[in-house]
Amino acid sequence: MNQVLVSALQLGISLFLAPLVPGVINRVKAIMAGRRGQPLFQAYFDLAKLFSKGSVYSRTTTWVFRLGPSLGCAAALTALALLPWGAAGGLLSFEGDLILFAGLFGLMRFLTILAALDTGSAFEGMGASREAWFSALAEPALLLGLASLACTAQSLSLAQILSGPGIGGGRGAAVLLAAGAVFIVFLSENARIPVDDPNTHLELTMIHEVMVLDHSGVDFGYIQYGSFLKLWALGGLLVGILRPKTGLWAADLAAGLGGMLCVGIATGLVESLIARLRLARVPQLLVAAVAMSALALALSLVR
Amino acid sequence: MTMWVEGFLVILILTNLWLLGSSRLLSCIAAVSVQGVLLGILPLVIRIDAPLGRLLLQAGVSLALKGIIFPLLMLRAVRSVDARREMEPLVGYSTSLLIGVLLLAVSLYTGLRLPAPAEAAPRLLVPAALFTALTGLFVIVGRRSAIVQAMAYLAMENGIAAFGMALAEQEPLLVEMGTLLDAFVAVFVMGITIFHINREFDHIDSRKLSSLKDTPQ
Amino acid sequence: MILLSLVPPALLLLAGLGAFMSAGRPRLSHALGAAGATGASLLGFSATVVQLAHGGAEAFSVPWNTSIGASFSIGFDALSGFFLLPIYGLSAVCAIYGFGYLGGHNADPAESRRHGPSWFFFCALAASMVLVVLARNAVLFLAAWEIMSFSSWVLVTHEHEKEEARQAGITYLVATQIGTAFLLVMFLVLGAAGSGAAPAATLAGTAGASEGAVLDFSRFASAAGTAMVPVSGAVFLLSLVGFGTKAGIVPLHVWLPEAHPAAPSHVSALMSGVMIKTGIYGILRVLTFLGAPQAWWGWTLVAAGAVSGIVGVLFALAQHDIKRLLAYHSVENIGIILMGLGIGLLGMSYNAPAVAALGFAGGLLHVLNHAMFKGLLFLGAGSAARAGGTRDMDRLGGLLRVMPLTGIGFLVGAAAISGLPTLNGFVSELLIFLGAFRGLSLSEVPLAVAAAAAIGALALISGLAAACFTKAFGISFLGEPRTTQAREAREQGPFLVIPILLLAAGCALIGFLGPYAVSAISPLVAQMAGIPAAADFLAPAREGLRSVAVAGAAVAALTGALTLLRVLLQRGRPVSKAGTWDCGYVKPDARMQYTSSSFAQPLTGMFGWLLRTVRTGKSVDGLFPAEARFESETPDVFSRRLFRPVFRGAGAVLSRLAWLQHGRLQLYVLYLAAALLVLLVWRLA
Amino acid sequence: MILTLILLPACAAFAAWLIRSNTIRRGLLLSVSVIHAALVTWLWVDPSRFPPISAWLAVDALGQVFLGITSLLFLAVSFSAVSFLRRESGTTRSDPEEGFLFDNTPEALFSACLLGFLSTMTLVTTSQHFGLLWVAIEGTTLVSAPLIHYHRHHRSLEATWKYLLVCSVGIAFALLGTYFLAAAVPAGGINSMTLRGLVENASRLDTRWLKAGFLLLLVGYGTKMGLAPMHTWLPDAHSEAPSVVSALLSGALLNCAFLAILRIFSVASAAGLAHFGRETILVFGLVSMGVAAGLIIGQPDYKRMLAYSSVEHMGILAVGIGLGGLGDWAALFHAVNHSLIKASLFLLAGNILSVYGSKKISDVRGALRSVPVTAVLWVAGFFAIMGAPPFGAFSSELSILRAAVESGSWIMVVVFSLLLAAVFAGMVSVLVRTAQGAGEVRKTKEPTLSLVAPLSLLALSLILGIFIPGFLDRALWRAVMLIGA
Repeated sequence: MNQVLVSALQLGISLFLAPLVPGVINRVKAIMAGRRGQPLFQAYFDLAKLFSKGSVYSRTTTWVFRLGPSLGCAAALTALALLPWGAAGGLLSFEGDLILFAGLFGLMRFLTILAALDTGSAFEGMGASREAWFSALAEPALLLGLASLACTAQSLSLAQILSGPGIGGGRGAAVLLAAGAVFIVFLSENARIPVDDPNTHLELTMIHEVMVLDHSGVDFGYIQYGSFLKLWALGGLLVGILRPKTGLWAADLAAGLGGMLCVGIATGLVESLIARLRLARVPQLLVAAVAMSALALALSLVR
Repeated sequence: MTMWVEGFLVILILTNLWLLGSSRLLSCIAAVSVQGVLLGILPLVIRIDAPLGRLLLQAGVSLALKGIIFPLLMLRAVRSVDARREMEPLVGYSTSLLIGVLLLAVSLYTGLRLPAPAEAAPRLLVPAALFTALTGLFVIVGRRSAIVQAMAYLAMENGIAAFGMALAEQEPLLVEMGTLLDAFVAVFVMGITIFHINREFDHIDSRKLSSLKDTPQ
Repeated sequence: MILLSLVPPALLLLAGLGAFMSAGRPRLSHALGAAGATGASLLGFSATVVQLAHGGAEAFSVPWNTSIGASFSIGFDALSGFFLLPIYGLSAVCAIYGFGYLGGHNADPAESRRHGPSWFFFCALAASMVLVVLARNAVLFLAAWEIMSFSSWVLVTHEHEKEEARQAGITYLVATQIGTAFLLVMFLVLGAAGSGAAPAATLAGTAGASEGAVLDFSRFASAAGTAMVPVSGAVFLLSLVGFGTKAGIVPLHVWLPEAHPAAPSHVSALMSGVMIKTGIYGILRVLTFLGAPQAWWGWTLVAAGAVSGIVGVLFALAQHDIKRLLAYHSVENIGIILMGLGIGLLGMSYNAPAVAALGFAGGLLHVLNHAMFKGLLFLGAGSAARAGGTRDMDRLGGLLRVMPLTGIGFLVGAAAISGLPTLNGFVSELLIFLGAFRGLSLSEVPLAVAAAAAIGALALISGLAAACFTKAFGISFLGEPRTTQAREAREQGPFLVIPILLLAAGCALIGFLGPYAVSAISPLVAQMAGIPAAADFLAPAREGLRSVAVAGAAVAALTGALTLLRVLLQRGRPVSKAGTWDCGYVKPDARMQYTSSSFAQPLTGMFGWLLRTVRTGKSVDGLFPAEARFESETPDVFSRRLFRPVFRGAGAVLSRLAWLQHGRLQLYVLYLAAALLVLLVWRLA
Repeated sequence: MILTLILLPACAAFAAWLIRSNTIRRGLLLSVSVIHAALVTWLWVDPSRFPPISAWLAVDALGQVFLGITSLLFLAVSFSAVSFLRRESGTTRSDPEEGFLFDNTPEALFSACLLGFLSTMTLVTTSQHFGLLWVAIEGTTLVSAPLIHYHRHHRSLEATWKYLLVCSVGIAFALLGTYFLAAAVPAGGINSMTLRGLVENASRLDTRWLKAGFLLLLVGYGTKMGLAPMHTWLPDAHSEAPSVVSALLSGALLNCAFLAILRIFSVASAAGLAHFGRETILVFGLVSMGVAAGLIIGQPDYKRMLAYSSVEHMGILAVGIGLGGLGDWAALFHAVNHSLIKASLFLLAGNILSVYGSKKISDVRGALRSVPVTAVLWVAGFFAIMGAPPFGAFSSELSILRAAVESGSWIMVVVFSLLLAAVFAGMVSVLVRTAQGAGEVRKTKEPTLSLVAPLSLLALSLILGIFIPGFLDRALWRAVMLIGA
């Protein structure tokens, strides 16, 4: 019972804090660029503004277009409910929930792509095609990475996997490799540099942004919030892999939140230090991620 | 008596060489008809012990068919079309003769080594028979004229018949049946067909008889 | 009781005959065929359900043509029953669809006069599939098998005025016949091993009528583990090739992408949905004759599955003919099934019961699921092609607005085949994943490697499949219609809609009732994996599927809530309609939309070395470019680079023999002499 | 009774030659075939009513089987023959392929030869004496030559001439072989060449002569049976002869030659040469299958293709005998199936020829549209001959393959299956090209009389495929016992 309460609490905190991470990232980038940058809570203001706006829908679109944002956001929420924070597992965690975790983001992506194609715009089609392309390559990297961790943890539930000794354990190398792969997946899935530039302004170069060109108002708010949740979830996964565990849930939670802060800072640093990759080179990065996680799996297989 | 037999057999062998060497249709026909006559007489001189009536009958029929009727038929065929001689054969005549000698050697070698089919058979009979059969076969392959092929077929039959005589004691009926019926086929069916061939294409060169094939034209 | 299970196929045949006889009166034969097929199949379906619930295996055998080792032996067990369900179910649904589909274009009487034969062979196909899974004697099995192939050939060439259909027919017949040759040899090897190859007994023909005919399955099964051991490896390979040709394992799949598009849609649905599954059934049935599996069998299956899955989905991505695309996805899904079974076999051979149970459960369940969503997708594609007048996705578009129900159905199918939660595809793939993960955490390195390979392949496949079906649905059902015919498309009437909705409901249902599905097939898993307590090993998976269902419900609820919230928020605020954002371009046009080819281009480009897409057309150049055209298509590389050359070569070599028949009599006679001479030398000297 | 079987058609042949009225003659043809078939049926029901005439003439199990096929086939063919004669009895016709004019052989002679053919073939199946057997086979050549030359033009003439010369040379070999066989008989031994005599005293035969004789007879009768490389006459004869005759040649004549080979083989195996014989026959079988496969692939003429398919199936029979054991049974059963199916196919080819006026595969399109019934039977026949269930050939080919598998020689299994597959691939494309597609010839009426025979023959082979009647099965096994181990 207590367990469930804790998980619920954690879920609540995540839902509330998710929009903060982009703020952190932007702030880091601003500092690196020597600017003051936008306020830390900018994302909250944006969401508030979007939710209070009306919307414009394209005449081409059908109900699929309107279903996209809500379903995507809902899927992200549910995925977050699977994510454990230390000792206390996620609300719905079970043997093999990591596959559901991946599957839910797959569902989110599926709907986003369809919504983009629903507008019949060539640009959004282009973005959809690139999204499908990258995610198809990211999927094996994520699952193989998780597989190596599962192999180490002798379990299939995220709760067990992420409550492992982390980097402190005997298999530092494997965990590090897996973490690296997951970090690359994290960057590409969340449309971050070096894969995608969140504040590019040329349709031809966008990937994620171009798919949502036609969404406005509440729907766009859902999309934004969904992407924050996705960022939080994958970041949480990364943190869970790396951070050392104490038995106490409060300490774990604190460590987790600290970890999220670090993830935000790290992302910010990456974005300000690395230039965006040429589109053709992105797959190589992802294939490299697959290779890393495969190697991690190999390392954890050798006993 | 054996002297006679040997003599006849030598003549038989000579007729084969004649058949091989002659380019004129008429002489081919002549050669084979001589063979027919010889084949008719041979039984009489080989086996005195068998009932004379049957011997005479067999001799008569064979002689009549192979020696007379069929050659005449062929003569008519030749006359009906003014093709007196075999136009260029697959194998030249001199070569044919050489091959004939070769065949003779082979048949002598094998024939003399074969276990004697029957005691009474004269030594030269089997080789001569083999040689005749082989010659017939070779001429069928080596010539183009349908008439010559028919004649050669008859020669081949003669050879087999000659071999049969070696067995005539054991299987008289078999031998007679074989030779007669075969001669009959050769005579009638082939003769008739050759007539048709003449009617159809006014020549008897069987090269024209090669339109049915599967090799791409 | 067991004989009663022959009633539905008999009824099917009767209906078919009725339709055939009354071909002169199209309406009558049409109604007769459709109603008969549907009724008989439904009867069979319910009977099978009852039998399965009642459980237990039955067999029945009477002597029949004993001289050729035959006997009329049929049997029912969990395996047969499991395959009977999709056969009957899909036959019924496809018959309903076919009623509408064929009925559509009976404009000219000559056409409609051919419905009689078409229905006859449809019923024959269904009946023969039933007999295939019921047969317990090799000869009976092969007879049913061949009739199945033959009737499906007739159906594939239903529109045989089209060269395309005739060619597809030839490819299909030759492929399936070569496969059958392997099966013949396989069964005969089994028979020889089973009967101890006692020549005397076989000569007498009625070899031991007491313990059944020589080619009875019971004979094979009784020799399993003893007499079969020496031949088991060979038999396994033979069955993999023979049945794999029917199932469409790469590179034996070449006939699928030809035959499925050529056939009428209700037929392609039936063929792709269940007929190719008889290949899987065959492999499973043969495995029961071979005793304990060897590790390399599992390896082979996993490898074959991974290759088929990846190659299949890649070629699917490259297609723009929607039915070709679906055909290639059948190849992919067969690959997934094989991977599941392979994991199961590995689990058995390394005696890891949990792995075995999960692998078999996943593979078997995927058979059922694929039957559902592939049938659904083919029917949907059929309607779309009928309405839009073409199978080329690049000439469709915007169909969802004009055919909403078909669109929803197709969307559900697309999500299901992409393995998205919470639909049936996800359930079976989850099971296979679980099996693979379990395999990882065991200390058997070879097993773990195979499992890792399976995980990687499955992940890649599901990613690519998602890409492929966002393309298939997005390009043909969303956006602006690209042609006027697509714009004027309409729903094709109730008979073409109801089956689609039924199947869609089925997909969602199994997705949410995953746990019950698993417990339903656990007896079969126990039989196949040889572990009585399979249910216990599947328990955690059941728990997991329960939470998956909860999660699915949660997603649905949240979506509803968010939509409601949106409505509330938008109340009183301006909600307007406008054109799609065109980035400032003045005259956007429907033909400027992304096409299926362009959508898939990044991925197909990446794998161009395998796909070898053929591009024709000239590029746009100059300041004032003249009209330019560009076409790309991806024919099957295996048939082009592997089979066609081989067959051409063999044909060329063989037809060299034609010079034998040169027409020159002298040489013919020489042949005789030569033959005689050779014989005399060879035999006497 | 046996004499009746032989003499009835013989006398009828003379009658037919004399009779002037076509209708009466056709009636005679039909009635004789019906009576013959009835007698043979009686023979099958109660063999005791047909006692051996002497050691020379008798009906044993083998003969019974082949006599059954022959008579049944003749019955079926005679119906088609009547319909054929009705169609063809015009005086001067123009050749569809080259356009010249030609006459047909007078109907009287044609019918006479048909009946003579029946009589001689009956003699083949009933003769127990190697001399008589040889005479009978020679007789079949004699009477079938005019049948092949029915259409009197240069192609059929050429075919006839080739048939005559090749077969006669073969027959000559056979005669020599028969003499060798006689030579193998020890002096003062059994003073006869009867089958029984030879089999009973097989151990005393001189092996050398016997071997040589066996080979000669194999080549000789093999020529008549159409085993490669002696098959060369077969495609020409079958393609140029009228289809009814082709049906008889393929369905009955080849079988008779096969029977002759079986006879000599039974003597050889009795003399302990079983392995020697089987090996030789096996080689012939494989060679024939290979040659046939090569010539079927890409064959432009459908009647020639059917002829080569006959060569292939003769090869299959030889392979069956070569394998022995179950193979013997399968070969006999396959002989039955092949006769039924191939005869009906040739008859159907005749129908198609009469509608499309061409033997070229490329000229025949969309038969399913223009001659539906014929085309459906045509398709069914093709699948039957390719060994697809539920037709009889499936069972027999399966059993031959089984014999191969049980013989344990993998090469055999592989080669056999490969050749079958090659032939299948070759024939399927022909089938698809002829039957399917949009018909160019508009739908035409098909005379019922021309459909009766092929339909019933195919139906029979279908029945044999679904259920092998007990009496036939037993008869086949008895025949197998005669062939010898």
